[in-house]
Order: sequence, then C-alpha cells, then structure tokens
Amino acid sequence: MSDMLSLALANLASPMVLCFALGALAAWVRSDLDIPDAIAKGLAIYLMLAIGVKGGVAMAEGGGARAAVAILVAGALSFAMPVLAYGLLRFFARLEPVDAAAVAAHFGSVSVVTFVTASEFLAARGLPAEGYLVAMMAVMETPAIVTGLLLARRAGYATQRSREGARHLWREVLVNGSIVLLVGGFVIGWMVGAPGYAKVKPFMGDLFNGLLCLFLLDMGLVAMRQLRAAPVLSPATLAFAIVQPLIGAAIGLAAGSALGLSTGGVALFATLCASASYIAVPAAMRLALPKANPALYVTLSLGVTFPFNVAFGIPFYAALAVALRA
Amino acid sequence: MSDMLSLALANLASPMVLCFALGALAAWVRSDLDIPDAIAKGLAIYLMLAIGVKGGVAMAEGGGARAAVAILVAGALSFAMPVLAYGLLRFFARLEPVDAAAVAAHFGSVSVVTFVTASEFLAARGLPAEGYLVAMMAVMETPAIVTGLLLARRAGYATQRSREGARHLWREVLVNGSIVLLVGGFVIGWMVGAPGYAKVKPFMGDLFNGLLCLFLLDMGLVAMRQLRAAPVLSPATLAFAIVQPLIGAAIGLAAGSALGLSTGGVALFATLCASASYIAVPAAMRLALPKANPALYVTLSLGVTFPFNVAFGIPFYAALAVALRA
Amino acid sequence: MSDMLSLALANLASPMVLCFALGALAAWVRSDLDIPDAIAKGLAIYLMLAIGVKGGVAMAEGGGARAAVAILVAGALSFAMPVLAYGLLRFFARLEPVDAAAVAAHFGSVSVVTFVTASEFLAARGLPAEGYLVAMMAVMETPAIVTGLLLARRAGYATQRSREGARHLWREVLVNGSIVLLVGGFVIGWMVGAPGYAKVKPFMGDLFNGLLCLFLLDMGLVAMRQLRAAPVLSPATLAFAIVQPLIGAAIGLAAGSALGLSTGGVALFATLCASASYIAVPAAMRLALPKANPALYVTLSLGVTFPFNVAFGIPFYAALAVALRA
Amino acid sequence: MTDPAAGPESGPPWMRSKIEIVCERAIVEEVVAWLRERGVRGHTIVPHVSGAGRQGRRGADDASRVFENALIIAIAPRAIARAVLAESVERLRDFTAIVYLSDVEVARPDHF
Amino acid sequence: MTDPAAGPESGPPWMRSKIEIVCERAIVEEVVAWLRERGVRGHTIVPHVSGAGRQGRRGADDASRVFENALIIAIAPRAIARAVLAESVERLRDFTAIVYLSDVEVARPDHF
Amino acid sequence: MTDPAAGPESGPPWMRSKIEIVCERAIVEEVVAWLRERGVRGHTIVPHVSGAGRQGRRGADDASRVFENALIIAIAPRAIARAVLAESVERLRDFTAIVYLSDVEVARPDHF
Ligand SMILES: Nc1ncnc2c1ncn2[C@@H]1O[C@H](COP(=O)(O)O)[C@@H](O)[C@H]1O
Ligand SMILES: Nc1ncnc2c1ncn2[C@@H]1O[C@H](COP(=O)(O)O)[C@@H](O)[C@H]1O
Ligand SMILES: Nc1ncnc2c1ncn2[C@@H]1O[C@H](COP(=O)(O)O)[C@@H](O)[C@H]1O
Ligand code: NA
Ligand code: NA
Ligand code: NA
Repeated sequence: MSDMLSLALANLASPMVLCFALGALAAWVRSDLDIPDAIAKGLAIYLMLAIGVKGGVAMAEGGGARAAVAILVAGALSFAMPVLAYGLLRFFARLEPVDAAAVAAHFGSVSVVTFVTASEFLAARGLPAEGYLVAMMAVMETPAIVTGLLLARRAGYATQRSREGARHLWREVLVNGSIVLLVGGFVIGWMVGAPGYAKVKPFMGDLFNGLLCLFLLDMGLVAMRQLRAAPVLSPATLAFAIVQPLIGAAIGLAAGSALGLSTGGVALFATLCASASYIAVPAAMRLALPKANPALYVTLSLGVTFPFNVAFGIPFYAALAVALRA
Repeated sequence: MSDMLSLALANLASPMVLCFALGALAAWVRSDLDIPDAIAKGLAIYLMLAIGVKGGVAMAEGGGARAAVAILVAGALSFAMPVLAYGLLRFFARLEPVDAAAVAAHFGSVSVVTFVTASEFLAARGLPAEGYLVAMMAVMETPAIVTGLLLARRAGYATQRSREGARHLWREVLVNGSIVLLVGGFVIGWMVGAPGYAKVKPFMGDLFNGLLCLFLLDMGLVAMRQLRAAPVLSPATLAFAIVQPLIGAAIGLAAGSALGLSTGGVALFATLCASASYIAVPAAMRLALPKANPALYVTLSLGVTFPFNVAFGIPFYAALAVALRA
Repeated sequence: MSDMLSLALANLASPMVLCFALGALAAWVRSDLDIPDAIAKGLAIYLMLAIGVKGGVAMAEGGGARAAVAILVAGALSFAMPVLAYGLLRFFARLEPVDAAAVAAHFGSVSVVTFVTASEFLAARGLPAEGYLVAMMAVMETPAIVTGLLLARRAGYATQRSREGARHLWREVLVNGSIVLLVGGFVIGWMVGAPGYAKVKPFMGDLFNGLLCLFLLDMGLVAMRQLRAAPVLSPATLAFAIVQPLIGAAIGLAAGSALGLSTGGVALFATLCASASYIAVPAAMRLALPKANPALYVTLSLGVTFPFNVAFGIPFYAALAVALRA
Repeated sequence: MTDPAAGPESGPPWMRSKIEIVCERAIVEEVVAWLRERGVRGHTIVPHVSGAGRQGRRGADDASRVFENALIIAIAPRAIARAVLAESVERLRDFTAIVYLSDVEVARPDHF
Repeated sequence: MTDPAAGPESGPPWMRSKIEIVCERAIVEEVVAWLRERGVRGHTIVPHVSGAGRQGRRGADDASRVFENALIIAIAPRAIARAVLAESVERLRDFTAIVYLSDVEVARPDHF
Repeated sequence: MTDPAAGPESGPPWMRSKIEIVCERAIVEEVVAWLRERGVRGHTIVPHVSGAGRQGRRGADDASRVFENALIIAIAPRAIARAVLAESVERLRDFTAIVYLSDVEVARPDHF
C-alpha cells in the first residue's frame, strides 16, 4: 500500500506527467498556447517508431519464445472486450446502440501514448517489460473495431456502403500509420539488433523522455480542450470511462500473469487493456458509423480515460502487478 | 577593454551567432530558404520550456532566497521603462503618441530569444546566472503592455472596446503561450529538481545549443526580411532602437548589482532590460492599439534591436558586468 | 567480390535503409502514413546544415590543400554530364528534345540525401571522406541546369521570358535553400572548427543517423507514391535511370582517383556523380522548360534512381572504390 | 452576357457553376469520388479549414482528425452542379457538411 | 431560377449570400463574434492566407503573427449579408481587411 | 441592385469581379506580377491546395514542390477581370492552371 502511494507520487512528480498537467492547465485557463499540428504529428511518429524499434531490439536479445501465444491472446482480448463494454454502456449508461457500439470499440482497442508513458514509468523503476509487448499492442488496435461494427450491425445499423468508402475504411483499419510504424519499427529493431540500434540510440533512446514530455504537453492541451468543448455527459457515461479501465486492467493482470509475463510485462499489459484508442478508432468509427456521436467517444477516451490512466492508472496497475508477483 | 574585444569576437564566432548571420544573409540575397512555420514555432516552444525547466532546476538547487525581491524589481522596471522610452520617442524621434506608446511597450518588455542566447553565451564563459532570472524574465513580459496602454489612453487613444475583444486581449497578455511555458517549465524544473531533470537532460540540455542554432537561423531570415520590407524610418527612430537598449542595459547593470546578483546574473538582467519584445507585445498592440503602425514597432524590435543585441549587445553587456564586478 | 556482397548486405541491414524500405512498403500498401510536410522540410534543413558544418569542421582540421582543384573538377563534371545523358535519352530512349534536356539536367546535378546516406555508410565502415566533398556537392547543383537549358535552346525551345520569371528562376538556381545551407554550414564549420563544433555536436553529430532514419522513411513514402502515380514509362527510359548512375559512378571513380581523393572520398564522389537531383532541378525546370513533363523527370530521379542508389548503388560504388584503391 | 440557363455552350466567356462543399475530412475522398461519378471533371481541395455550424465548433486539432474540415471546390456545368446540390441533402445527411453553388465564367469550356 | 431579391424563402434551390472577409489574424475571433451577433449562423475559416493590398504585402511568417491573414466565409440571408457589408466599412476601418459578397444557391434553407 | 455591366462606379454596393486562379506553385509569383501589370490592386493567396484536373492528381508533397497548387483570389473591376480571363488562355497554356470569374459586391469601391 505504501508502495502504491510512493509509486503514485513518483509518477505525479515525473517531468512527463507534469508536462501533461501543464498542458491541461493551459487549456483550462484558455491560454493561446498551441503546439503546431505538424509538430504533434511528428512527435507521434517518432514515439511509435522508437517504441517499435526498442521492442524489436529487445526481442532480438532473446526471450521471445512465448511471444506468439501472448500476441494471439492480446488479439483475442481486443476482440472480446468491446462486448463487455457494450453491455455496460447499454444497460448502465443507457446509450443508444450505435453510440454504445462505437464507444465499446474504443475501449477494446489501445492508446499508444498511454503505453509509451507506462513503458517509461516501468523502465525507470527497474521493471522493464518484454519487447514483444509492442507487438501485442499493435495487434490489439484493430480487432475491437470489427467487434464494434458487428455490434452495431446486430442492432440494425448498416455500416457504410459505397465501394470507395469501404475500401477507404479498411485501409484505415488495416494499414493505418500507427500500425505501420509500430510493426515496421518492431521488425527493423529485430533485424538490426543491438549493434544497429547503437547507431540511432542517441535519437531513438536518449531523447525519448524529453520528446515524450513535449508530446504529453500537447496531449494535455488537446484532452482538456476536448473536455471543455464536450456536451454534458451523463454521470453513468462518465463513470464508465473510469470503471471500464479498471475492469480492463484486472483482465490484463490476470491474462498477463497466466501468460507468464514479467512483472513489468504484466503491468504494461494491464495498462494496454485499460487504455482506450483516441486516434485510429475515432477515425474508423466516423467512416463506418456516422450516426454515432464523435463528441461522445472522443471525449470519453481522450478527455476522461486517457488523463485518468496517465495520472493514476499507470502507477496503480504497476503496484498491483508488483503485489501480484510478490 | 581587450577582454571586451575578445568576448565580442568569441560571440561572433559561435555557431549560434553565425547561424543567425547566415539566415540574415540568405534573406539579404533573397534566397528562397524557408524554415517551415511549424518548425519555427516548435523550436520556440522547446526553447521556452527548456529554459524554464533549467531555471527551475537551478532554483531547486538552492540560492533562491533573494528571488522574490529580484522578481518584484524586474516587474517594476518593466512597468517604468516604457515611460522613459515614450519620452525619447515623442521628443527626439517625433513619433505620434499612439506609435510612441506602442513602441515603448515593446522596449519595456523582453525578448526570450535574446535571453536564451545570452544565457548560453554566459554559461559557455563560466558565468552562469541565477535560476530565477527565468522568473524575472517571465514577470517582465506583461507590465510594459499595461504602461503602453495607459500612455496611449492619456494621449487620447481609446483602446479596444468590444467585450469579446477585451477578453481576447487580456488572455493574450496574461496567459499567452510564452508565459505558460516559461512559468510552467520553471515550476516543473523546481518540482523535479536534478534527479527528474536527468531523465530529460539529453533533450532539454544537450540539444539546447544545436536547436538554438536552427532557431537563430530562422530569426536571421525573419529579421532581415522584416527589415527589407520595412518602410523608410527616420534616422532618429532607428537611433532609438540602438540607444534605448544601451540605456536599458545600464539600468539593468545598476539594478542587478544592487540586487546582489552574480556577475552572470547582472549581465543577463542587463540583457533583459536591453531587449525588446517581438512576439507577445506586437500581438497585444495590434489588438489594443490598432491605429499604431505594426511595421514600425516590429521593424524596430525585430529588425534592429534584436540583431544588435545578438551580435554586439550581449558580449558588451557581459564585459561591462565583468568590469563592474572586478 | 565477397567484400562487395557483405557491404551490400550491411547496407541493407542498416536502420536507415530499412526505414526507407518501410516507407516504400507503406506507400505500396496505400497506408495513410504521412510525415507532415513541415517535418520533412525541417529534417531536410537539418541534414543539409549538419552535413555542411561537418564538412567545414573537417576542412578546418587541415587537408584542404587539394580542395580548390577538386571543386573545379566537380563543377566541370556537372556541366558536362548532361550532354552525355541527353545523347542517351535522345537516341536510346527516344525522348523529345525538351524532355531529354530536362531529364539530363537532373542527372548532371546531385541528390543531397543520397550523399548524406553514403557519408554515413562510409563513416560507419571506417572510410571517411574529405570535408570538402560537401563543397564539391554544392558546386555540382547548378551547372547541370545551365547545360540542360542550353541543350533545350539548341533544340529550339525558348526558355521562359518574362523579367519577373527570369529573376525568379535565377534566384532559384543560384541561392536556393540547399546551396545556402550547404555552403553556409560549410563556412560556419570551417570558421568555428572543432571547439565550436563541440557545442552543437549532440544535435548535429549524435542525432544525425536517427534523424536520417526519419527522413528516409519519408523519402520512401514519397518515392513510392511518385512511382505509383507515374505514367507508364518506356523500358528504355527506365533503363536509363539505372544505366546513367552506373556511368556517372564510373566517371566519378576515375576522376576521384585522378584527384587523389581518399578511398572514402572516391566512393562519395562516385555517388555524387551517380545521383540525380529531385528538389532543386525539378523546380528550376518547371519554371524554365514548362513544356517538359514533370512526371517524367521526377519519376526517374526520385522514383527510380534515388532508391536504386540508396539500396544498391552506394555499397557497390564503395566496393569499387575499395577494390580500385587496394 | 450569356444566359446562365443556356446550357454548356453559348459563346465566350462560358458560364459554369462552382460547387463548394465544406465537410469533415473523413469523407473528402468519398465526396470527390461521388463528384467524379456525377461527371465533374476536376476539383480543388483546401485542407485544414476550421469553422462552426449547427454541429458546433470544428477544427480543434484533435489527434484523430475527426473534428477537422476541408473545403472542396469544383467547377462544372450547371446541370451537373444542380444534380449534385439536390443529391447532397440525402447523401451527406449523417455527416458534417454544407454545399452551395454559384455562377462563374470560364474561358476554356472544354476544360470543365 | 429564384429571384435573388425575393428574400429568404422562395423555393428550391434557395438563394443566400456568401460573405467573404480577408482580414488580419488578430481580429478573426472578434469578426466571428460580430457575425454571430448579426445573425449569421455558421462560418468557415481558411487560416494562413497571404496577400497584398493597400497596406502592402502580408503573410511573412513573423513570429508575432501580426502580418498574417485569414479568410472567413459565411453563408447568410441576403439582408444580413448586406447589413454586414455596410457595417464593415466603419467597423474594420483601423484594421487590415476587405469584405465582399456574392450570391449562392443552397439546398437546405433552414441551415443558413 | 446595380447592373454588373454598368462599369466601375454606379452606387453602393458596387459590383466588382472576383478572379480565381488555381495554378501550380512555381508560377504564383509571376501570375501575381501579371495581375498587377493588368491593373489589379490586391490579391489573396491560399497556399497548399490540392486537386485534380486534366493533368492528373496534384498535391502530393513531393520534395521539389512541382506538384503543389495554390489558389489566387483577386477582386478587380469587371473590365480588368475580363481581360485577364481572355489573356489567360494563351499565357498559362503550358502550365497547370484554371481561371474563372464571378460577380461580387463591395462596399469600398476605391479599394479594388
Ligand atoms: N473542374 C475543376 N474544378 C475545380 N478545380 C479544378 C477543376 N479542374 C482543375 N482544377 C484545379 O486546377 C488544377 C489544374 O487543372 P488541370 O490543368 O486541369 O490539371 C487542378 O490540379 C485542380 O486543382
Ligand atoms: N453559414 C455557414 N457559412 C459558412 N460555413 C458554414 C456555415 N454553416 C456551416 N458551415 C461550415 O460547414 C461545417 C459543417 O456545418 P454544420 O454541419 O452546420 O456543423 C462547419 O463546421 C463550417 O465549417
Ligand atoms: N483586390 C483584392 N483582391 C483580393 N484580395 C485583396 C485585394 N485587396 C486586398 N486583399 C486582401 O486583403 C488584405 C488586406 O487588404 P488591404 O487592407 O488593402 O491591405 C490583403 O492583405 C489581401 O490579402
Ligand atoms: Na483497451
Ligand atoms: Na526591455
Ligand atoms: Na549526378
């Protein structure tokens, strides 16, 4: 328990989380502070490529024997989790089926920045995770989208029809930028191994925390602005965005332990299950389920669950993993 | 005296100042060289956040006992200096009251990039300044704007009236991006101290000079393009943009010494007093005093005073501070 | 021979070349991965400035006695090479004169990114080149444009007439951004030498490979998208884009040896002669020879020759230089 | 001046219609494909416009880009433009979008 | 074709006016607030346009952004557009700005 | 409403023509210089627009920028606009470009 508290405090006092808070505060006081779009996208590309490469290098170091099973389990969880979320959203939060399906897809998928923040948190505390967690993350992006669309179809909502539209949607889902960067980086890291990594370490390794600070500053701005602009949400809907991560984390802790992951790996997998997508899934839902309200799903995943995980979830899941493994 | 010369030469031969010169030269020969806007803004954000964090970390190391008084004095000087500048502009340069008030506000405020360039110059010469100089800079941004508006009102120029406009103006003045980054970075640095800083040092510390090079390259382009596009200015107006910094530096040297700052601190405070804003104040003046000519105030602060300080002012003020303290 | 193979494999397994391949693959599967324009331009500016500074610093270390002759020879080759290329294009590929002249100009000029990739490849293999190769590159950018225009004029195509247009063209040719950055960086590096370089090395030196990765990722995307969008080209035209680099490399190897360059220098000069411009020359041709088809010249230089050199040419030219010097 | 209702070819300068569509970025590709199908032969896109309408403010740079708008401009014969306008009501109903037409004069009638 | 002077509601497609304002960035928020006050129900902003007029070239990317322009587009009933145009002369006098109107046809009259 | 053909000065609001040119970036400076020569007193440029026309898709961010478009907007008296439109056919033939005109109303006739 005191472990947990000290982890939580350590998290809140890291420059990364403080930068996130600064961004949120700036948006709260309506400062004109603005990270140019191109810079924010450049930072996101950097983070995804670098985390992919790091994961691949770790994988090349060995220890990937269990990777295949773990990756399959991760994909299966992403498929299954939206069903649970849909249930909660329909029967407790009383959302319309199409909105419930869209939101559920977000929570079955994952947030790369939450993952990256958790990785750094764990690494700094001597709890590194297996390299193939990156591959597990990549594989969790998409299945939840399919489940979300199936739930919507079951409820009578036809998803988009035009051929051009469908092609566009599936490209968005299967080869979107983040999957390409994560998987591509992973393969590159795995091919070049430690000697190749040495060439790019000053960029991809040493700068990671600093660039993450800048990115989280932007995320703080974006999350808080989203929250300010959001329509009033029902208490039950808001509660969902806190409860679902906790349920997801519990599932992740159990599955991670069963898979025999390291303590850091268990904590990181719990974080993945607890996180919600706010990039790939919104874009896909907007195309496939236009009748679902984007302000709803983006606000829940980006405005509520993301800050919750960054500030409180990560140290909490880490403490639980430590306790579980002790 | 030979000290001063060698400092001046050392300054002119630094990669940072040479990059500034290269930018100016490129603009002079009308090269199409162009630093994308988003990159320039990203660099500015980096520099402000990093200098803020550095200042806060230095403050956390102790030695901040005198900070409060120094910060108050800095704010008071920013309030007072525009009155002097207004007098010079009205009676020697013979500007219209509204133009004189607008220009005066710029010279009472400060230039972050000049500060940052001076910091590096001093640090490289073993003359580091107190961490709270960053806070002094942040506090000097705004008061001069208020004085400028009061001077204009006294001369009969109503400042902007619409409620939306006024709200916008005050947000711009009180929580503009640079204040948020400087103060926010300062607080973060102060909270995380040296151990937290270690995590981001490869980014915020090691890269500082290199990124400053790139930013000064852009500033050279921007300053020279401003100068080329400028309307013809009277010799007295141009002279003001050189003389006022010298007066400001003298005041800063005196006040800094009286405050008991270190040699580096005195030099840096003199630089602050000598510098003129070309980001926050122009934006505020455009909103509050639309009748004032923006080509005038931007050309003087960005096209004349800024290059003068970067190339000659900084080593000169440093040499004076050294002489004063010897 | 086994040397050559191992060099080729080492090249293909470097993170830089793999990032290029990843970008190309992403474009091939029509991923929406997109490096923001501002980031790509910022990276290009960085690479040109950094390579210029590095070259200048190396030059300051001494060994530049032969530089003047080498630079003159490089310029002369850039002048002459388009004539040969024009002949091939007219008589084997059967292009129209105006298209042949435009394409020829591209192949007489050089590609900065190819140069930069080759520099890193050679440095990593203990084959550094002379610093003044950077100056040789800068001087090779422009002469080929003049030859291209002369060839077109000889064939009866008037180049652009309006005064504003001509002024614009010559500014583009003589003081375009890449020349300013390469030459400016070179002079700065030469002036500040190793002590000045130390201040910016974490940025300009240590990050070079990592940022080159990101840039090559973008180049892979851009090159493959260009190739996909390209009109169908005749086999002879496509063959030209492979054969001409080989001829160019042979000329470069001979000239470089005759000039007494180091092994690395010979390899790098061969790479320069083998490379084709896809930034400065297209822009100039579009202005000066609007009747020439931009899809043709951009596809050949960016879509075919550039990837060929990055993947196969560089290690091949290096192996030839090693063999020649053994 | 030529009569706007006179149809495609009635002497220089020729009258055409300018279709302007402000819509969410997600559907830009589909809208363009739809215009093509309707016979529009070219278009111009101004990316990254912001704005506000019945569905609130848009243009905040959220990471997913679902709140971004773009402006599509297409010059086409009047009959095609009218058909696009009429069809837009149904077709864009679930999306954030507005459509409006105006008259323009062009010099090369074969182009549009 | 409906008569442009016939007022807001006269059968499909309905006529509206397009107000276009090119102005310095500093005042964009205020201009939008003013349009809202006058009854305009939506707008679209194209940020970062450059240009030149009586006050010289604009668009150089100076750090303070005081030399940047934006283009505001707003569709509104003709009467409102006329009022905005008339009022603009006084209201925007001290600022860098131009205003012009044109006629557009829309399909959903309730929207604008 | 004033008659569009009535010439520069016929009572408020005054009629002017809006010239719009979508062209490749390379020639923007020259096009602007040409407009000035023809008597156009101001212009606005929307940089970085993409599009498609007879010459295929454009706007891919290639490094050389030869495939980038820009949109130029210029308000001018009708006679000047007509002259520009007529001259454009010859002048822009080798380049990627389209030109079209429309009518606008302005409040300050001295401005345009
Ligand atoms: N019908 C059209 N409507 C709108 N924009 C067009 C149209 N045709 C061409 N354009 C634009 O003008 C540019 C040049 O057209 P083109 O010369 O036909 O390739 C294209 O890249 C588009 O941006
Ligand atoms: N009256 C209007 N004038 C100009 N643009 C508008 C107007 N109404 C809506 N828009 C634009 O169209 C987008 C979608 O409108 P809406 O569907 O009404 O939210 C908005 O985000 C604006 O960019
Ligand atoms: N005749 C014109 N046509 C198009 N845009 C113009 C015109 N005159 C001015 N502008 C635009 O409006 C801005 C302000 O104009 P001005 O107040 O005349 O300097 C300029 O920077 C241009 O972007
Ligand atoms: Na999840
Ligand atoms: Na000052
Ligand atoms: Na070449």
